[in-house]
Amino acid sequence: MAADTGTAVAPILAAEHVSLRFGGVRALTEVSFEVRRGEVFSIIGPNGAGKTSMVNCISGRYRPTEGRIRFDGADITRVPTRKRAAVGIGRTFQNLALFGHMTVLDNIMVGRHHLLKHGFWTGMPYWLGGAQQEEIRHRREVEEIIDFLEIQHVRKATAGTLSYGLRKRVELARAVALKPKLILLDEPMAGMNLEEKEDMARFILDLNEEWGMTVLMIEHDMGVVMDISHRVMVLDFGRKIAEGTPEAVLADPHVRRAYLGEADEVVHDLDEPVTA
Amino acid sequence: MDWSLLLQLTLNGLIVGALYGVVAMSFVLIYKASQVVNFAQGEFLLVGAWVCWWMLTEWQLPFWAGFLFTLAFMTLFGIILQVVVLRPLIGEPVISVIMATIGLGIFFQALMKWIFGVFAKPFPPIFTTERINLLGLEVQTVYLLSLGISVLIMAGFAWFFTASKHGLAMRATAFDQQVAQSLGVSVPKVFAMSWAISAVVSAVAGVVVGVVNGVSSALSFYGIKVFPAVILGGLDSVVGAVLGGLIVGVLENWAQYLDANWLNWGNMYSIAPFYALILILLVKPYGLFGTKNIERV
Amino acid sequence: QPIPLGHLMDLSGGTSDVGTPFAQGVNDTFAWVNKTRNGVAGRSVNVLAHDYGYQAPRAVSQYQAWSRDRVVGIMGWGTADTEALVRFVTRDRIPYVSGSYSAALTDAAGKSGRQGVEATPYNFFYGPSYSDALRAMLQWAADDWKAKGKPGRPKYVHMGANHPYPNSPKAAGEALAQELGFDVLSPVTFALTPGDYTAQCLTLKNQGANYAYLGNTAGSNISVLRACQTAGVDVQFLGNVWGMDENAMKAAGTAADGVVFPVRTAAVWGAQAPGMANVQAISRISDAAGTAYRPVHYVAGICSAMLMVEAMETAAANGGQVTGERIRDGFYARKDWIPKGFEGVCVPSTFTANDHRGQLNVTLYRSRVAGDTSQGSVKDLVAAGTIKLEPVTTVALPRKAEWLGW
Amino acid sequence: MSAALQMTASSALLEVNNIEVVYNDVILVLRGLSLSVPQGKIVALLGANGAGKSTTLKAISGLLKTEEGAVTRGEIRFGGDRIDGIDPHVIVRRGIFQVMEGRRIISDMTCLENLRLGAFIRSDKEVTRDIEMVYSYFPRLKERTGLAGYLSGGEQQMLAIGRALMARPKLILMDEPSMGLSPLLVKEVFGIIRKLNEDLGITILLVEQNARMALSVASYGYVMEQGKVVLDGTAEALASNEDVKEFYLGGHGAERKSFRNLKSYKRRKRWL
Amino acid sequence: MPSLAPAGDYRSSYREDMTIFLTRNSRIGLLIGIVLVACAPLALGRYELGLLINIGFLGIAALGLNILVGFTGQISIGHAAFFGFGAFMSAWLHERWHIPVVFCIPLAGIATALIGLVFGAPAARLKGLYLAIATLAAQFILEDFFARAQWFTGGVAGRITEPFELFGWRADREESYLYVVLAAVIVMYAFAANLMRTRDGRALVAVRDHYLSAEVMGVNLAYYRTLSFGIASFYAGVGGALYAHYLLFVSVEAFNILFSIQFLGMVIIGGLGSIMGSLMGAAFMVLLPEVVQVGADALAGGAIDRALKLGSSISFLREMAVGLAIILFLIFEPNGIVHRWQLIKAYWKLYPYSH
Ligand SMILES: Nc1ncnc2c1ncn2[C@@H]1O[C@H](COP(=O)(O)OP(=O)(O)OP(=O)(O)O)[C@@H](O)[C@H]1O
Ligand SMILES: Nc1ncnc2c1ncn2[C@@H]1O[C@H](COP(=O)(O)OP(=O)(O)OP(=O)(O)O)[C@@H](O)[C@H]1O
Ligand SMILES: CC(C)C[C@H](N)C(=O)O
Ligand SMILES: [Mg+2]
Ligand SMILES: [Mg+2]
Repeated sequence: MAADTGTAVAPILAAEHVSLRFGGVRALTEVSFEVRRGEVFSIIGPNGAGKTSMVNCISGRYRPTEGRIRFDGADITRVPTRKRAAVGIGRTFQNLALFGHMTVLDNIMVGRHHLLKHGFWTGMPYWLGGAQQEEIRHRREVEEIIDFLEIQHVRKATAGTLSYGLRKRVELARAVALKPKLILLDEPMAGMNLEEKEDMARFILDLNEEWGMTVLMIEHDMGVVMDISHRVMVLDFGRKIAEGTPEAVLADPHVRRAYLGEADEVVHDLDEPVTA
Repeated sequence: MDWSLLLQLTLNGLIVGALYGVVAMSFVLIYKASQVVNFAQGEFLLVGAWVCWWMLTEWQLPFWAGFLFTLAFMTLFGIILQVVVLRPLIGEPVISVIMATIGLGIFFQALMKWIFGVFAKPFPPIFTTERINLLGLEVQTVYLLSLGISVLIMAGFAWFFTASKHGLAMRATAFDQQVAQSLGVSVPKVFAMSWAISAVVSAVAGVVVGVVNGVSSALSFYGIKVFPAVILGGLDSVVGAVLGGLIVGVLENWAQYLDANWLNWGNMYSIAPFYALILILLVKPYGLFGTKNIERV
Repeated sequence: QPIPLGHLMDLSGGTSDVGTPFAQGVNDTFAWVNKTRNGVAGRSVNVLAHDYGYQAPRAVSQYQAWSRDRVVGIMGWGTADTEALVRFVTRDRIPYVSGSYSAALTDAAGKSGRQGVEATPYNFFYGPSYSDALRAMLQWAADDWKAKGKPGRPKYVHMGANHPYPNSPKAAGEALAQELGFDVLSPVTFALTPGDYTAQCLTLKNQGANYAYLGNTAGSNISVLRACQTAGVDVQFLGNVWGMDENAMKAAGTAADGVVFPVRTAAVWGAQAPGMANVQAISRISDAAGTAYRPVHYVAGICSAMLMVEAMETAAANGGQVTGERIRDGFYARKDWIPKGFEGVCVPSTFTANDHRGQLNVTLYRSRVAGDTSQGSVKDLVAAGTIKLEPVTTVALPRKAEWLGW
Repeated sequence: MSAALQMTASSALLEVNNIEVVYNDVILVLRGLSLSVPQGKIVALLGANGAGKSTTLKAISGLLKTEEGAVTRGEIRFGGDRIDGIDPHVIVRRGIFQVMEGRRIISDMTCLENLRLGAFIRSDKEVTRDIEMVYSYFPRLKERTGLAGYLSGGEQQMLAIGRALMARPKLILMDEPSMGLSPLLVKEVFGIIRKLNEDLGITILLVEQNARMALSVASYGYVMEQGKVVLDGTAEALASNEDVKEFYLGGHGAERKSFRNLKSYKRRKRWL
Repeated sequence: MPSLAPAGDYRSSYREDMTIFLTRNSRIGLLIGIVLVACAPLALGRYELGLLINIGFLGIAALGLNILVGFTGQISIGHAAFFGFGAFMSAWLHERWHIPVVFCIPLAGIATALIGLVFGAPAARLKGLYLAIATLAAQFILEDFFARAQWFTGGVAGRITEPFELFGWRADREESYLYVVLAAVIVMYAFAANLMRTRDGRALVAVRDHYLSAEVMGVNLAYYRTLSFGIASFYAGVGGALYAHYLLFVSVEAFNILFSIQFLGMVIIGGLGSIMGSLMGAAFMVLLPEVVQVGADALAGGAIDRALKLGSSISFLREMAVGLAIILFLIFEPNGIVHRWQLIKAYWKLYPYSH
């Protein structure tokens, strides 16, 4: 399963000794890792380990207290959040963060924000000045994303009334609309049943393999993590305790203790033979 | 520099400011329970003052009886308002509720003028010694009394919100009504309680101001004065409200001093608190004591 | 076919405390004229009354509605709105009797050459102008100072809101005060609404003012009076003509004791005068029982309205049309004009095409309040003598050309 | 029809009979749903996203009212009394407590205050003791003294469950308690759920996506689709049902399909 | 997933799918509306035309406020002050610089937008009600400025303004000025509708709904929060300028807090976040006092009149009616007139299958 991504390729993302403190709480301590171009990279770890905090540092919500984050070779530690979309980072949120009163379509169109050029000066006289053309052009691309994620039937629905699973999908669509090089997914499968997880897994794989996006994912479902990630990092109490291929990481006794608990029925799922 | 005048002005500011503080507290109470900014706060003062005045002059009740009646009336008033107007709005966006309080304000302002006329009416004399000399400043006895009341009310509020379970329930309701309900909190009851308390406390202030200046619809201006006070303190802080009130009171008086001696613009007394408000917000977006929103994704 | 006449009232705004009795006087008068005199020249007067809440823009918008309805004249109210409407009424030739006695409205031909003062050929009012009334009070004050034999120069201060009405006599008063040997202090501002004005009073006390002009209406003036009483300010207040009346004396209690202010009728309610019977008849229009006490502004409202009535009658005389122009000329038709049947109540006025200063004799009264006023009606309090209007003096001002329009 | 109705009414603590739920007067979400929860048991409610599971729970707890939803047909009985249409805060006092989807802790209060609020309906003296009990279930909550809003997702979930315990309810409605929890904690939480049921005798209606876990603790289960129950039976029976295995448990027997090899085809069985 | 898209919806290109009006009927309805208003001088008296004009310029300003409150979620309690600024600015531009009124009106809008940006600057940092109260301060500070800036506003006495003029065509009567306002309404409403379906409009709403995730999408929060103030003020300024050249007199007294509150009322009664709702809300607020007046006139002279002193209390009754109307509206139709309207339409569309 291991990725064909050799180390020769420069990593798309590199965290260097990132630490993050909130008052007395040490959310992250000296975390370093690299995400290679084109891979699916997962972060796992117990609740409160600092996974979301790490993603927040990458997407700019939080600024690391110490350390640096490089993206595509450039240091983005101090780049403001709003500029990271243009840099090429998109994300979804652990607790849904859609624009509840907008339609699904508009939600996704907001994802195009940094790609659109026409502001209010030219937007107000819509028919003159090309705003209309631009809208149509992007609408076409957005429809492709909608098709891909199979949410055609709700494109005009108000996002706030959708069921949980659909909202998650819309959120993914919105992140994809950004045309990111790296997409950060914070527990994309939480709250989904098996079937939906399967769908979501398929979307993620497609994004990765066909749309060419690098994926950084936080997920608690070990089945998913095992199956679709190339490499896994484990955080515990804000520190990196392991990194490597899924198999290697899950075999690590430290990880088993901290994250999965002693080998018993929870883990036996993962130990089952996988029909390939 | 005229130190004795400045001292007197400061003292005067503190005394009036304490009253602002009382009104600000009752304002904060509603905010804490429902995130609603009550634009009818001034009208609560007004209604309370008129009712008390009515009891004292038309029914010739002794002050204490009229005052107690007023408090009872205002309790009822707050509850009825809540039941009739605000309960149907539970679950609606906060701005709708705010707008409803604006509607209430407009309504009661006009209603009071309609019933009681537009002329300021004096209270009968209540205290045998009408004023007391405090560090060279002649102060009305009621004002001093109100100072005592403010301290009491403030202590009561502080206890209520941190130690009592109803205080907690109120905060929970403000945060998320659905969650509060799921915990067994009756949102309507919480609101009724907060409106009743708020109405009563404002009425106390209304009566005090009425005794000092006479009752007129201008009393409702306290409802506006309270904004700089609560913002300075932070919308959801009881202690902040009182401090904010005191600051605004002193500020007005100092502004008057500045104006009379140097600027001669003639408007600083009334406008200075608003400049202060803007300045404070630029430095501290949540006022001096307000709690910051939690921004976590 | 009735004659349309506009009537702008303030029953709900910043000056409604005095606006209400005044408007009542005006309305009752026209109703009385319609009832007992069969209107003007056989046509009833259709008074279109509008409460504009003392907001000039609303007055202007109402005026525009009326100008479409072709009113022949307007009974107006405030300074801000009257001054804003000057151009309009001049253009539309609509005589306008205001409750504003701003001196700027008296320069009928615009000959004063003062900056910002326009010709006001259609504006009239009943009473001495604010400036002239203040001049009279200042002269009295100068005499008073001398009579009391106090040392040094007296200090004078102008108090009032930043609003055209209190501002109107400010410059004129300060100039004359200077001339009369007062030290003029920087003015004190307080809003047109009641409130706590302790800070202002403390300043006043600190500055050591001896004479203070109260430019606002009763409602806010009493707040100042009470606050200054509490603060122990020792100052002689000079009230504006709208600044003091029986209601205010009741509301302010002993704080109002001693305020000197102009009264622009020859008699107050309850006094003996030949014209009083008619005044009482008018009062009964809105008070059938005849028990109400009418404050000075009510009576002034009657006199103002009667000027309009008689000017309209003059216009209609000899089969004439009741047009704006002819009504205006009606104001010029008499000298020392007292509306018929109101002798001893209304004070004589004289208007000329160049000079709309109708009155230059200013009668000053002093308010006397002895004891608690919170219980009992104004009527009772006056009857019991707790509230008294005490005549002080009448000052005859010269008709100085340089005071025209100022 | 289903086994739900065969279960005798006498032993059922909660009974939902043929209810219909409409949002905003127009959107029909539940279409004649029935289920029953026997006293002292754990019952699982499974179903796809949007099937109406949360709506069912909200209908029971009365919280539907706060979302412009209404039960337009059918009845809900708790301990024999009808509770549909009753205000949510009254229902809590009767002994039904809902742990809502998405945790919903009060983020500008501390953990302790959240827990104390859980006990809002109680006025006995044992609140402090129960707080200690909650801390013994979730020790890490004791260490977090700051505002609850800064807790991690999992910590918030613990707090939400702890808060429910504070009310000492007869019936807890749990909406996806394992969402966002690490495997270790999922195990813990289910352990706790089982313990609550066994030690304290609390009846639980459990909505879960983690069907495997849910069926392992539940004694009976329902499967919902499009607002109706399409399948029900004992936990064992469901666990061995082929369709349930295929769509909810994800394995035929001991095998598990890899998420990687599902690509391009779409299997989707619908009962309706 | 039940969809509320109208039946008979056969759009096949994205361009068609992105029109402002989803059905042909609504487009035709709008056209008819415009034509009706344009023909109004044939049928209505000057008084009624005056009401229409009022609805027009207030509707423009209300739309601005709706963009701020309804779309961006920032409450402003100082809208009247900006409206006033536009009025004074237009009057001043004309008088001081002799700029033709046609140009003064948009220029006043732009100048007001700049002032709005200044006062909106705190918006970048302030949240929710703190911001609302900052705008309250702006209201008082601006009022104070108007009262004192003699050179600009004419001070407390106010300032006379000149009527609208274009190539010698003077619109100084209701019959003619109606067209000026109508044109302005059409342009301003079209602008707003366009704005909301392009990048910046969506960004504004995104900031309201979830500013944290909006930021991740590349939306500059500070910029848009401030911008929405600018846009709202622009609309207020244009509305105010139209007002100034209609009334021909501007004075600080008009632009008080009560007026600001009435703007809020229009927006909420019309429907938060609804473009056409703003106009409906304005119409409601303009017509309501008239209805009360008519009611009082009908009762005039009767027993009720005497008992309640209707004649002399009419101002209070009007105010009470306004207050009451706001409250009743919120209770019975919290989503505004527009929502009621949509429900009626939806009902007929789905009839007889309402579920
Ligand atoms: N803004 C903040 N202020 C204070 N503490 C914070 C803040 N954000 C996170 N923390 C703390 O940092 C720690 C790590 O939180 P984080 O959300 O990153 O965990 P996580 O690994 O994503 O957990 P989960 O799997 O439960 O989502 C937690 O203890 C949390 O309380
Ligand atoms: N407040 C609401 N207004 C309108 N429709 C709603 C509302 N809440 C839920 N719905 C709709 O009701 C249906 C059922 O939603 P519900 O939340 O009950 O599903 P669920 O089974 O809990 O799904 P999930 O597993 O995603 O949580 C969905 O189609 C949803 O769109
Ligand atoms: C005080 C009121 C009588 C109004 C006054 N006439 C004025 O000049 O504005
Ligand atoms: Mg997390
Ligand atoms: Mg759910």
